Amino acid sequence: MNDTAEALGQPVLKAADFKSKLKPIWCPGCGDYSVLMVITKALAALCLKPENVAVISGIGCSSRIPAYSSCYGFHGVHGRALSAATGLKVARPELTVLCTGGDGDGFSIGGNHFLHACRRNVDITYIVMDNQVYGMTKGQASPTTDPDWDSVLTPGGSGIRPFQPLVIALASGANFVARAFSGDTHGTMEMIIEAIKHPGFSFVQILSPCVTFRPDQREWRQKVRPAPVPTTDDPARAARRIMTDDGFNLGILYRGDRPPYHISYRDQIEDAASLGEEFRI
Amino acid sequence: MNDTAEALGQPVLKAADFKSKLKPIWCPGCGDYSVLMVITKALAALCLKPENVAVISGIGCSSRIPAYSSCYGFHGVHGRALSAATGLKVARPELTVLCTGGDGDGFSIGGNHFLHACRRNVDITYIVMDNQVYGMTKGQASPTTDPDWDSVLTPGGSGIRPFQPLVIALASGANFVARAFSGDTHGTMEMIIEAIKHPGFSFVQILSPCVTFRPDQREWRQKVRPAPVPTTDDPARAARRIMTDDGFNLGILYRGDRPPYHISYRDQIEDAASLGEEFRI
Amino acid sequence: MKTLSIAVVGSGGTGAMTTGNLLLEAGARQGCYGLQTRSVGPQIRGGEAAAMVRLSSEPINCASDQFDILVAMDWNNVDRFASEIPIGPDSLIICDPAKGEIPQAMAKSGAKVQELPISALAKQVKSGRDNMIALGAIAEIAGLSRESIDFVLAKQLAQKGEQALQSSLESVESGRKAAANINKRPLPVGNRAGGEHWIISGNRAMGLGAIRGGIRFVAAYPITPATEILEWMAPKLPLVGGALIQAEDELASISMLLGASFGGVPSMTATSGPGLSLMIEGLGLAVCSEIPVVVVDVMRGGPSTGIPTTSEQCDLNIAVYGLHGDAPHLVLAPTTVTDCLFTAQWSVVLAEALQAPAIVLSDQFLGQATVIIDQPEPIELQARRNTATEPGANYQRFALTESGVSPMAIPGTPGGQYTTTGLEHTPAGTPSSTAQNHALQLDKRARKIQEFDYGNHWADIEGQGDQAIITWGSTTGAVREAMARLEHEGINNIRTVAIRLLAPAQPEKFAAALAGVRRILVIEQSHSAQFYHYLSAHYDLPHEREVFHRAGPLLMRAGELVEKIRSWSDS
Amino acid sequence: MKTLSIAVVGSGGTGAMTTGNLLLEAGARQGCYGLQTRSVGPQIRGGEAAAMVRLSSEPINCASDQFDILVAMDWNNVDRFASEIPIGPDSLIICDPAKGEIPQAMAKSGAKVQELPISALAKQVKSGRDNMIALGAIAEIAGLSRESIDFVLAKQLAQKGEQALQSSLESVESGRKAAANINKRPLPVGNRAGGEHWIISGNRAMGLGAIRGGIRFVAAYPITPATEILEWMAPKLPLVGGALIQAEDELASISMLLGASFGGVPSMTATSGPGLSLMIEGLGLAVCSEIPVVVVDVMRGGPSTGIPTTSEQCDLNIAVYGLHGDAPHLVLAPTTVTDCLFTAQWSVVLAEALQAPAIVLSDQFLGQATVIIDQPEPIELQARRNTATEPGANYQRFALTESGVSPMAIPGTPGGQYTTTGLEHTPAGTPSSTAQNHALQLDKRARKIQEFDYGNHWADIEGQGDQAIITWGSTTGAVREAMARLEHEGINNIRTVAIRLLAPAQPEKFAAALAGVRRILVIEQSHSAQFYHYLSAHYDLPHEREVFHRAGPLLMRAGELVEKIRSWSDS
Ligand SMILES: Cc1ncc(C[n+]2csc(CCOP(=O)(O)OP(=O)(O)O)c2C)c(N)n1
Ligand SMILES: Cc1ncc(C[n+]2csc(CCOP(=O)(O)OP(=O)(O)O)c2C)c(N)n1
Ligand code: SF4
Ligand code: SF4
Ligand SMILES: [Mg+2]
Ligand SMILES: [Mg+2]
Repeated sequence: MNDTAEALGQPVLKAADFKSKLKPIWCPGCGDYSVLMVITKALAALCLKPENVAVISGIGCSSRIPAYSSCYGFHGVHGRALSAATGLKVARPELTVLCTGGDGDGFSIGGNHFLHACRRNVDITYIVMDNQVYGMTKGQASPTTDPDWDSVLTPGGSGIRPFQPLVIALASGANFVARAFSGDTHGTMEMIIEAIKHPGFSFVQILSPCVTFRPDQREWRQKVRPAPVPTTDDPARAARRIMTDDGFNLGILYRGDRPPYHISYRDQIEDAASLGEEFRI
Repeated sequence: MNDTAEALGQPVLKAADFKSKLKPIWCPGCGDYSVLMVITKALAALCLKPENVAVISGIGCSSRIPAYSSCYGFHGVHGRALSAATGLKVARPELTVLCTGGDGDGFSIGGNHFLHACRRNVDITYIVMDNQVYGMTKGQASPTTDPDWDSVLTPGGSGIRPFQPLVIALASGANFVARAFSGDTHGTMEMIIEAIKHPGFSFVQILSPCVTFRPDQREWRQKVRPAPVPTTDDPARAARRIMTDDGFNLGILYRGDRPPYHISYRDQIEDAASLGEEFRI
Repeated sequence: MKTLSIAVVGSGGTGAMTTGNLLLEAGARQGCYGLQTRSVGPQIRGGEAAAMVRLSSEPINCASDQFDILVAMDWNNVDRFASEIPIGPDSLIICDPAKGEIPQAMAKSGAKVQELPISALAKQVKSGRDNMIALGAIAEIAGLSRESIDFVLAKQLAQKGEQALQSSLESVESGRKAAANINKRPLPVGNRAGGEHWIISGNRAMGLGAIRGGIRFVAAYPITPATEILEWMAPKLPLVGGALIQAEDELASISMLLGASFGGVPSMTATSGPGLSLMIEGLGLAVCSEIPVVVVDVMRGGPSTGIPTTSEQCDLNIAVYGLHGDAPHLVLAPTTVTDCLFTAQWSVVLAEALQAPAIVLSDQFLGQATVIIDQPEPIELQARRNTATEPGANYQRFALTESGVSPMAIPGTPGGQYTTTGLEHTPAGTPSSTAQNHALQLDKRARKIQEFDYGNHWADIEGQGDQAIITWGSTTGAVREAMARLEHEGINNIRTVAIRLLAPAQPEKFAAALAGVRRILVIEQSHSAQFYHYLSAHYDLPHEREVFHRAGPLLMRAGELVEKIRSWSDS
Repeated sequence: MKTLSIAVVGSGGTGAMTTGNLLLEAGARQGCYGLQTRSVGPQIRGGEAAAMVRLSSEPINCASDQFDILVAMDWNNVDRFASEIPIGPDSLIICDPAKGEIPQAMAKSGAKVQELPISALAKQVKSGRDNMIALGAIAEIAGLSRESIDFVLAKQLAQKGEQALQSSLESVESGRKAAANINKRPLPVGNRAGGEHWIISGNRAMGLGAIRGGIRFVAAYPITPATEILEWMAPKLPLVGGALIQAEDELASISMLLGASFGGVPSMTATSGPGLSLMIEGLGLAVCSEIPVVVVDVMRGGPSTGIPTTSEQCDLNIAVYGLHGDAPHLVLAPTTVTDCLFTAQWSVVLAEALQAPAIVLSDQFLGQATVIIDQPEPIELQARRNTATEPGANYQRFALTESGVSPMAIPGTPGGQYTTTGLEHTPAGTPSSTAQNHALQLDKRARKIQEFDYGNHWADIEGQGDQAIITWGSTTGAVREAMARLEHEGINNIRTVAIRLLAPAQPEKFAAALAGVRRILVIEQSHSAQFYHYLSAHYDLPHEREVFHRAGPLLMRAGELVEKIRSWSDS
C-alpha cells in the first residue's frame, strides 16, 4: 500500500488501466459489470499499480472478476477464495489483496472460511456480489435467498431463514463492514476505497442484481437508501442495527480498530542449514 | 418425542439405563464425564427410550460420547456431525436426535455446518463441550481459545480473536441458545431437557474443562454464575447481552419460536413406477 | 440404419435449442428414434448455442460423424462449434445472407450452401421468430409433416397463448415455403415396432431409476452437469414419501446421506468431479461404518473446474481409487442414455444389499443428451437392506458373517442400539486398534464386495471372434455403432465388452467373456488412459493389447472408431 | 549386526516413555545406533504405554523380531501390546511381583522371568519413581555406564532442578543394585565411525528437509500422526523468514498454500489420510493452475478415521489416483526415518521445478520413530522455480514450452499479470472449452511431469541377481534387514528395488534396474496390495510375480520377511 505509483512519482493510472481485454461472460444488465468498473476506479483512485494488486476468487458469475482486471488474478475453486487470499497476504504482505465472489461461494460452501477470515483479521478486502441466487448454475436458492423464493430445486421455496452476512461478519469479528448497491457506483467506490485502506479484514456486501434469474431485483434501485445513522465502532450496536434493518441501508456500518493478524518475520534470518544443530547428540 | 415410555405406560428408565458398558477413554477429571452423566439424566427425565434416541458426533475427546450412551450412536468424521444429524432427523423425524462434540469439531472444521444448521432449524439439540482446546490431538488452540494462550503449534498464542459460539448461533438464527458448565450438573441437565423439548435447532454450549491441556480451567468453577437476566426472545437483545458478557453467565440466554424446518411428506404416496409416465411421447 | 443429422446454431437467444427440441419431438411422432445434444458458448445467457439433433430408423446412442443439415440463424462465434458439428461436401448449409460470410471453419468443408433470408422472413410475420422460420425450412427439407409440427408446437406453446402459437405456425409456414425448392433430405423411415415411446434425458433417467430402486432421501449441492438429476427429483420425492435437502456444500450433502441412511432410508446424491472430490472423506466413512449411499458423478472435463459443460471419462481413477486406506466399494457406469435408468436402479439395489457406497459414473453427454427410445420394460429390482429386526442380546452390528454383510439395526429398533464409527472396531462396533480386529474387519468389508454374485449385469457382451474391444460408459454407444458398420463391411470376428460394474473387478467373468480372445483394443475418452491402466492392474489381459484413448470434450464418433478398429483388426 | 531390544511398559503415567528416551540417548553415548518406537492404549492420558528401544552396532531401520528384555512396571492392559512386543524363550521379563501375574499372552512365550520389587524400591527413595528403578535395572543388565546415564539424566532433568535429578540418580542406583545378579545382556558394541551423530524422528527430519528445500510457508490443521512435523516447524519458520498458519480445516490449509505459492513462496502442509481426503479438490486446482505445493501425508491405519496411532501403507491409491480428471502430479515416499530428510528436500525441489503438487507419503512408523544416525551429509538441493522476471508484452503464463514448464510471473512483477484458473485455458490463461486447448494443456501438464529427468533418486537399488524384491516406504527397512540376513545365509541372487518416486512411473529406469530379472516379489503393508496393483498398471513386470502384503498396524519385521523370501526364492 505504500509502494503506490504516486509515491514513486510515476504517472498515475486510470480506471481503464485496471481492466483486462477479456469480454465478460455476464448477461447484459448484470450488476457485476458495475462492480467491476467500481473496483477498477477504486484501484486507480488509490494510485495502486496492477502488478501489486491480486484479486482472488472462487467460482460463480461474480467470481469471474479477477480475469477482467489487469491485476494478478486467482480464479480458484468454489468457496475457497478467502483461504487462498489469506495464504497470499500472509506470504506476501506487501501486496494489496482483494477477494471477490458471490453469495453462494462466500456464504454457502465458503461459510467457514468467512467466519475464520473475520476472526483472523488478515489485511484483505472481501467484496461479495450478493444477488441472492446461484447465477452460474442457473438459479438455485443461495443462503441469502428469501425462504419463499420458488426454484426448480426447492419448489415453493427453501423455507430457510436467510443468512445475514453483515451480522455474521460482525459476530465473527470483522473489522470493517459495509453494504453497497452496484447501481450506486459512486457510493460503492468510496466504500471499496475505505475498505482497502482499512487495516485488517474488511467486508463489503454489494447488492448486485442478477437480471436473468432474479428479475425482481430490478426493484432494488428503488429500495436502497443511505443508512440513516453514522458509522459506529461499537460492534454490539452495529449488530443490533443490522439485525433490525431491512437489508437496504447502504454505507459503512461498522469500523473497528482491532489490530490485523500479526505476521512475525524476523529481520535477522538464520541459515536454514543450521537448523539441524539441535539434533546433534 | 410423543412416543415416550411414560405415554405408553411402560416402566420408566433410569439415567444408568442410558449408559453403555464402555469405559470412557477420557482423562480422570475431564469435564466430559459430567456431561455424559447429565445427558443420561436428561434422557431419563424425559422418559425417552434409548432406541428412539440417536446421538451423533464427529471426532475429538468429547465426540466419543455416543458410544458411552446406550442409544443409537453415530461417531462420524471430524466436523460433520451436524450434517449427519440433519440427514437423520429429516429422514426419520420421529427420532430424538442429539448432536454432541467439541469446540474444534463444531467451530473450526465444522463451522459452516453450524451456521447452516442454525439457519435451517431442523429439530436437533446440539451440545458442544467447549474446553477451548483440541484435547484429542494434544493441546492446540481451538477457535474459542484466548489469543495469548501459548501452544507448541502457535508459540506465544494464536493472536486470533476467539470465536463466540452463542453470538454466531444467534446471528445465524438458532432458536434456543444456552450456556452451561459441566460442573453444574443440575443446571446443565435442566438446560438440556429444555433444549430437547424446544422445537427446532437448540444449541447448548457447555464449558467442560480439559484438565490435561488446560489445567487453568479448574478456575471456571469459581467464575461461572447464573445469568443475571431472564431468558429473552429478542435475538438482537440476546446478542447484545452475550457480546458484552464475560463468557461465564450460565442459563438459557435466548428462546425463540421460529417454526422448525418443514419436512413435506405427502400422505398420499404415489407408486414410484408411475413416475415415468411423463416421459411418454 | 438410416439417420438424418441436423444442427441449428444461433446466438443471442435466437432459440436454436427450442428448434432442436421441436425437431426431435416431431421426428418422434413420425416414428423415428433420435438423440439430441447441445453446446453453448461461455456466456451465461444469450451467447452462441447449437442444438444437434440426430433422427434415425433404429435406436441410437452416439452423435453423428457428419451433419446432413446445418442451419445458421447467424454466425456469431459459431466457429467454436466447428469441431463439434463436422460437415462435409455432402452436407447442406442453410444460412441467412444478411448475417454475413460463412466462417472459414465451416466454409472449407465444401458443403453445399443454400441462402435463406431467415430474419427478413421472420420480420414479415407478426412476432415472428427466426428459429420458427428455421424449423419450417428444416421440416420442409426433411419431410416432417404439418401434423407433427403442429402437434409439437401446440404442446410447446400451450402456456404461451393462442397468439404465440399462431405466429409460430405462420413462421413455420413461411420457412417451408422459402425452402420448397431445396433438395429434400428425407427423414429416415422409423422402424419403431409398436408400443409406447419415451423421450428422456440421461439425467432424468438417472433420477427415475434411483427412485424406482428405492431412494427416498437426497441431499445435494447444485453443480453442472448434474443439477438436472436433482431438479427432476426434487418435486418427485415428496410424492413417494421422500425428501430432498439442498445442502450448504458437498461435505454436508454426503454427511446428510450418511445420517439418513444410518436411519434406514436409502439415500443418494448427484454431483460432478469437484463435488466428488469433496465427498471423499465421507465416502471413506461409509465404507468403514458400512452405510449404503449412492453418489452419481456426472463427469465433465477435468482436472479441477475443467470444462464444466462438456463430457470426459476422466473420473474413473478417483471413483475407484480415491479413498484413503483400503476401502472397498462399488463403482458402476451406465453405457447409454437409456441405461442410466437401469444402472441407477441396480446401483441402489447393490449399495443397499452390500451396505457400501456406490459411485455411479455418468457423464455430461449421457446426462444431458435427450433420446427417443422404446418405453423401457419395468425392472424388477428393489432395494432390500439386511436389517436386524429383532436383534438379540448378543447383537453385533459388524458381526463376521460368511457373506461379509451383517444385519443392520435401524434406529427405533429396541435392543439394536450400537454406535457406528469410522474408527476400526470389533464386531460389536467398539473402537479397536488391534491387528486382529483390523484384519477381520478389512477382510469382511473386502469379502462382501468381492464375493457377491453380480450376475450378468456386470458387462454387456456382444459379438463373436478372437479379438475384442473393451470399453465403458458413454463411449459404448460409438463403439456399438462402429461395430455395426464394420459388421456390414464383413468384419465379424470382434467381440465387444462394455463394462458396467467397474469395481469390484470381475476377473473370472471377464476371463469367461474373453475365452478364445487373442488380442484386445481398449477404447476410452481419457487423456491418460485411466480405464486401460485400471484393467491392467486388475485383470489378466491378453499380451497383445492396445488402447485407443483421447481426452474430451469432443465426443467419440463411430466414424473415427471404424477407422481405428479397421486398421487394428487383422481380419 | 548385533542388536539389543528392550521394551518398557507401564500404565497410569509411570513414565515408560521417559525410560525409553533415556535408554536410547544413553545407548547413543556409548556408540550405538538405535531406533525407538512407542505404542499407547486408547486413553488420552495415563493409559498403558510401551517404549520399544532397539540399540545396534550398525544403522537400523526396522523394529526387532523379538525383544531381549521386557520390563513391566505393571501389567494393566499390557496384553494389548503382546503382538507388538514379540518375546520368546531367549527373552527376559523383568516385572514387579507386587503388580500381579504375568498375563497369559506374555507368559506363554517361555521367556525367563526375573522379579524385581520395582515400586517398593521406588518408595524407598525420596520422590523415587518406578521408571527410574527400571532404567537402573536395564542399565545394569545392558552395561550402560554411569557416565552415560548421568549425562542423559542431567540433560533430561535440567529444567526440573537438583532435587529431581538427585532422586532419579538414587533410583537408578537402587535399580542397578537390585539387578546386579541378573545375567547380563550386553549392549552391542557400537561400530560408529567417527563424526557427529544425530538423534531425530522422521517427523522432525521431514520438517527440516522441507525448510532446507526452501519451504517458507506452512498452513495446516493438526492431525495424528503428522502434528509433530508442524509443531517442529512452527517456531523454526519465523527464524528463516517464513510463517505458519493454523488453518480452520484442511480445505483452508491447502487453499492457503495455493495462495502463498501463487505469491512465489514455496509452501507445504502435513496431514494424514482424513486430511488428505479433504485436500483433493485443492490438489486438482494445483495441477490445473500449475502451482507447486508439497503435501506430506503421514499415513495411519485406514480407511476413514481408522487407527490414528498406527502405521499402514494404505494411502498410495488416493495419493496417486485420488484427483478427479486427468491430473498428473508427483508422489514420493521416504524409505527410512533418515530418508525423510532427503525425500522432503527433494520433493520441495521437484514441486517447485515442475510447478506441480507433490504428495509425500510418510507413515506413522517413519514419522514417530526416533533414530540414532550418523549426521546426514548436507544435501545440495535448493528449490528453484522458473519465474518470469521480465515478462514481455506477449507473456503467456501457460506457454507451450518443450519441457512443459512455463515461466511463472510472480505478483509484484510488472507486466506479468495473468489470472490463474482451475478452468481449462489457453496458453495465456484465458478460459477455453475447445478440444484443441484442452489437448494442448493436458499434453503440457503430462509432459512436464513425465519427461523430467529424475536422475538416480527415483529408487534405491541394491544387490545382484535374477530375482528382485520391489518395495517402498517404511517396509524398505525390514526388507533390507531381511536381505542382509539372507546374504549371511548365502542367498545372494536377489536384487532390491525400493521406489522413492512413486509417480510418475519410471518404466525405462525400472526396466534397466530389472535387466536380467526373471521373477519378482512385491512387498508392502496394505490389505488390498495397492502397490502391487499400481506396479501392474504402470510397469512391464516379469510374468513370474508375487506379492507379499498384509495390513497394519503390526510393522513388517525382518524375520517374517526372511521366511517369506527364503521360501519364495529358488536359490
Ligand atoms: C465444489 C463445487 N460445487 C459446486 C459447484 C457448482 N457451482 C459453480 S458456481 C456455484 C454457485 C455460484 O453462486 P454465487 O457464488 O452466488 O455466484 P453467482 O453466480 O450468483 O455470481 C455453484 C454451486 C462447483 N463449481 N464446485
Ligand atoms: C479431517 C480431520 N482432520 C483432523 C483430525 C484430527 N483431529 C481429531 S480430533 C481434533 C480436534 C478435537 O478438538 P475438539 O473438537 O475441541 O474436541 P476435544 O478433544 O477438545 O474434546 C482433530 C484436529 C481428524 N480426525 N480429521
Ligand atoms: S446469471 Fe445473473 S449473476 Fe450471472 S451473469 Fe447473468 S445476470 Fe449476472
Ligand atoms: S485431553 Fe482434555 S478433553 Fe481430552 S479426555 Fe483429557 S481432559 Fe478430557
Ligand atoms: Mg449469487
Ligand atoms: Mg475441545
